[in-house]
Amino acid sequence: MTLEEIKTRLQTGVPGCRVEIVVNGSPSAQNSLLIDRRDGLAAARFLRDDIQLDFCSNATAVDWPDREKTDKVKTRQVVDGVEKEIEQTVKTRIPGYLEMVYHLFSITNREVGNQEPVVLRMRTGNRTDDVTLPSLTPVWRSAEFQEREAYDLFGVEFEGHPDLRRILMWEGFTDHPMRKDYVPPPDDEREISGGQ
Amino acid sequence: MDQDLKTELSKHGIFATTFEELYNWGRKNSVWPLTFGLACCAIEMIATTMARYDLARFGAEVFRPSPRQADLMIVSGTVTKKMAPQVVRLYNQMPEPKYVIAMGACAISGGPFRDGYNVLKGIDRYIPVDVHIPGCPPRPEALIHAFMALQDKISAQHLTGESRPRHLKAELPSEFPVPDFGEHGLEPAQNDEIFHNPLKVLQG
Amino acid sequence: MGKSLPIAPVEHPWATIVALLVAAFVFGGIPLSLAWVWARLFSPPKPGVQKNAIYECGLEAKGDAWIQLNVSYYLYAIVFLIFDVEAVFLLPFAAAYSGLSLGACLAMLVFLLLLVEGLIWASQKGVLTWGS
Amino acid sequence: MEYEQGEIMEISMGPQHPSTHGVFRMDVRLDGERVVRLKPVFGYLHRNHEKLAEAGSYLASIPYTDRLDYLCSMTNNWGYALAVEKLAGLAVPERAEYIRVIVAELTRLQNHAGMVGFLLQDMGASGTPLMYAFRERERVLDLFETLSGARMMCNYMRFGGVRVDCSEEWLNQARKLTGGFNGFLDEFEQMLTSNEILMARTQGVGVLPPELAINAGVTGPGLRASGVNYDLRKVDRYGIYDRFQFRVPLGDHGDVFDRYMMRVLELRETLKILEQALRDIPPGPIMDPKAKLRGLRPKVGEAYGRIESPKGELGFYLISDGTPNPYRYRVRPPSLINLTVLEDMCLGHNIADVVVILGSIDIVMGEVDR
Repeated sequence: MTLEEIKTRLQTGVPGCRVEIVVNGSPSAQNSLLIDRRDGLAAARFLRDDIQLDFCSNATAVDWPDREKTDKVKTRQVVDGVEKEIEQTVKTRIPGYLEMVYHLFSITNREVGNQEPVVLRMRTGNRTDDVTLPSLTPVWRSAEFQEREAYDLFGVEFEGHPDLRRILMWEGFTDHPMRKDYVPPPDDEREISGGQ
Repeated sequence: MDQDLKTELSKHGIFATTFEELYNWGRKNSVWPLTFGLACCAIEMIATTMARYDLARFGAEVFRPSPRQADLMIVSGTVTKKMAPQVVRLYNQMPEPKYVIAMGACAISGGPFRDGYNVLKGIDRYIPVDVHIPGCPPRPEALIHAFMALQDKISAQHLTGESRPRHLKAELPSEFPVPDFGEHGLEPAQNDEIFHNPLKVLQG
Repeated sequence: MGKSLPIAPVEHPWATIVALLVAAFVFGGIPLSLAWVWARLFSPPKPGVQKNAIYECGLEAKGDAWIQLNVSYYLYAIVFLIFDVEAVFLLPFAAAYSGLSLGACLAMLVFLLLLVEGLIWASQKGVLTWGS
Repeated sequence: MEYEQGEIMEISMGPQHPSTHGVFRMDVRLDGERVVRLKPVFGYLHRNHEKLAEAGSYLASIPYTDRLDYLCSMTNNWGYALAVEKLAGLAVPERAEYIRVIVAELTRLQNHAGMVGFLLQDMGASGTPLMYAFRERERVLDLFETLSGARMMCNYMRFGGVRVDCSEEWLNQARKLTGGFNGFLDEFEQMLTSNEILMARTQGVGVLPPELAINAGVTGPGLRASGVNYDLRKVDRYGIYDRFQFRVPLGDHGDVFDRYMMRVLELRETLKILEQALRDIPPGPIMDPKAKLRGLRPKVGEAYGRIESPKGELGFYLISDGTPNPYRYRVRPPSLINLTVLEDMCLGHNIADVVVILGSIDIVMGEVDR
């Protein structure tokens, strides 16, 4: 069962479910399903019950900070009476977001998610205030600790998570250390040891 | 007690010793470590107590789980910032005389995980360390060498006079302040009475 | 009869036991007192708040250990105590069993049967099944 | 289960505890001796493996993978190498595949033997079974030391092959070891499996139903003990495992005794694999010639590779953005996810059974906290 089939069954099974396929450039060719976070929970329940992806092996967060994409754009412009083609570098700022990636396999039904994972992605609005995602722990309990770790190290808020607390750092810790823009405390060893 | 008189007497089968030597001989051959495994070095520590490397030859195979009955803490593994207060509290709860072996590069200076945000850069920031063993993990023979170094240290201690060990001096503290969890790291970052950062000292 | 034979004076039968008792106490007491003298002489006491805190795996102990436990523990202990003490009473009976008269056996049987009846009552009451 | 009016005592089987296999903490609420609530607490050995991996190159992370599950460094290396080979599209020559299977199964030998030793230690047989297990483990560590130079931290595998070729004399030593291991296993089983104390302490304790095991992502011997036939060596057929005949043992109660039997039966299957692999290992190159190590720059993209490590499914999820450093480096820790159901298994048991149940899950804190 290819990813396109899963996508079409998902769109029929969960009415109005916004799904698109993200192509993966590496030779592993593990493309993924990007699902809008509003109907993430319904899609997950459908994937588990109908397509029998009953084993959520890996659930992790990825931090995509704001990026500047500079690309050369050829525009035709009238320069002092002569129309010429000028190459301009256009800096488009792509807003960053936090992304949750779930790798789903199937133990009972071997013709989907058998050797290659069905990858499911959900993205938050931005990286500062709108960072909530639906928790998939009610669907797969294996995501419980991994979502707590995403909350602890990346700051992704999960609604519907039974016990959302910090799992690795202590309770009073305020930062989200796995984010790309995390600045560690001025621990004097860091400069001496030449850490980043 | 001069040495050649002693060897002379022992040739005739007379064994002479000072009270101090007897006291140290008794203590150094029955150092009881605390079951305190943190990470990979703990597995090498267990392998050292097993049949092949046999820590029992040095009288140290009795691993006591409770700090009340232990007199040696082997810090074997990476001390993280979340674990540091517990390590210091366990050290405080051990009765005098107590010793610390910092086993492995992580316990000495953070080791390969030094640049981690949750890793304490060495346990000598909060508690005094008696023997350092480099290695990641140090081989069982290295741990046995550490025990021999500790035993030499114990047998060189004097009962009276200025060079008495820490546990015989009333003014030296037997407890060290336990760091508490702050917003971004441990507060205080280190205990300045006993930790003198070697690199800072070099920079003057 | 002249001088009686130089037989050893019959010392008091309990003398050996007392001597052994004293030796035992002395043997135990010397190292302890030596250690106490040593502690006073050489190693200064260093009590501290942290050192005397309750040991709870490296954490600060929270909660209290003196709490009201489940009642079945208490019942279990009492039933055990009764039959343990009964066993102690049976020991002299068993030791002198061969030289006993019929009357003594009957008396001991009464004692035994009373307790067995107690055991039956306890099991019917359900005290012996755990956590009921 | 209503509780008499006994008060609830809260204790923490905390970071420093003889039964917790490392710095792992359980906040346990007890009614007398019976467990009422159990919340695991992690993070005492969180050494920021993933943050350091993002700062270093792909090759620099291989020694760090040794320290993930520090009892099975070879299978950690293989998991990471497999993921990078998927990411960069590298092939592995025949002989290297055979060597990988041999060292991975040797790792499984010493891990399962160690696990049984530690499980018996948790049950109170302090020292004796562990001495037997570590005697065998030392023999396997000698093999690893002659091969890779280090006992525990082998740093042995590379992307597209292995670092050092194994000599014929090393293979003979390995054959001798696998031959003798059956004798050790018979001796071990004869001492343990029919021991009534072990049966009394483990049968019916910590039962894990199969559906909960699948839903909670339990993998490895714990999942197969509940009767679910899911072994990545048979499912993914990664490496060359499809060439070997071996069976996957399955339990039917899912209690601690089944998990113990899984390890013992898997040891026997592992010996079969080792005999077949050591018998027909071909000569040939051990590194894919076109695999670049130091300057590896995989194309932009991501890959998820997973293997059957002795603890369960060990996965590596790598995102590359074309630079020599991975953009995101994620380890799927089987030990941490197997602990999701720890509370479900321990509820209603005595506090002494919690120790045995935790021992049967076989966790290693380096992998749990990363």
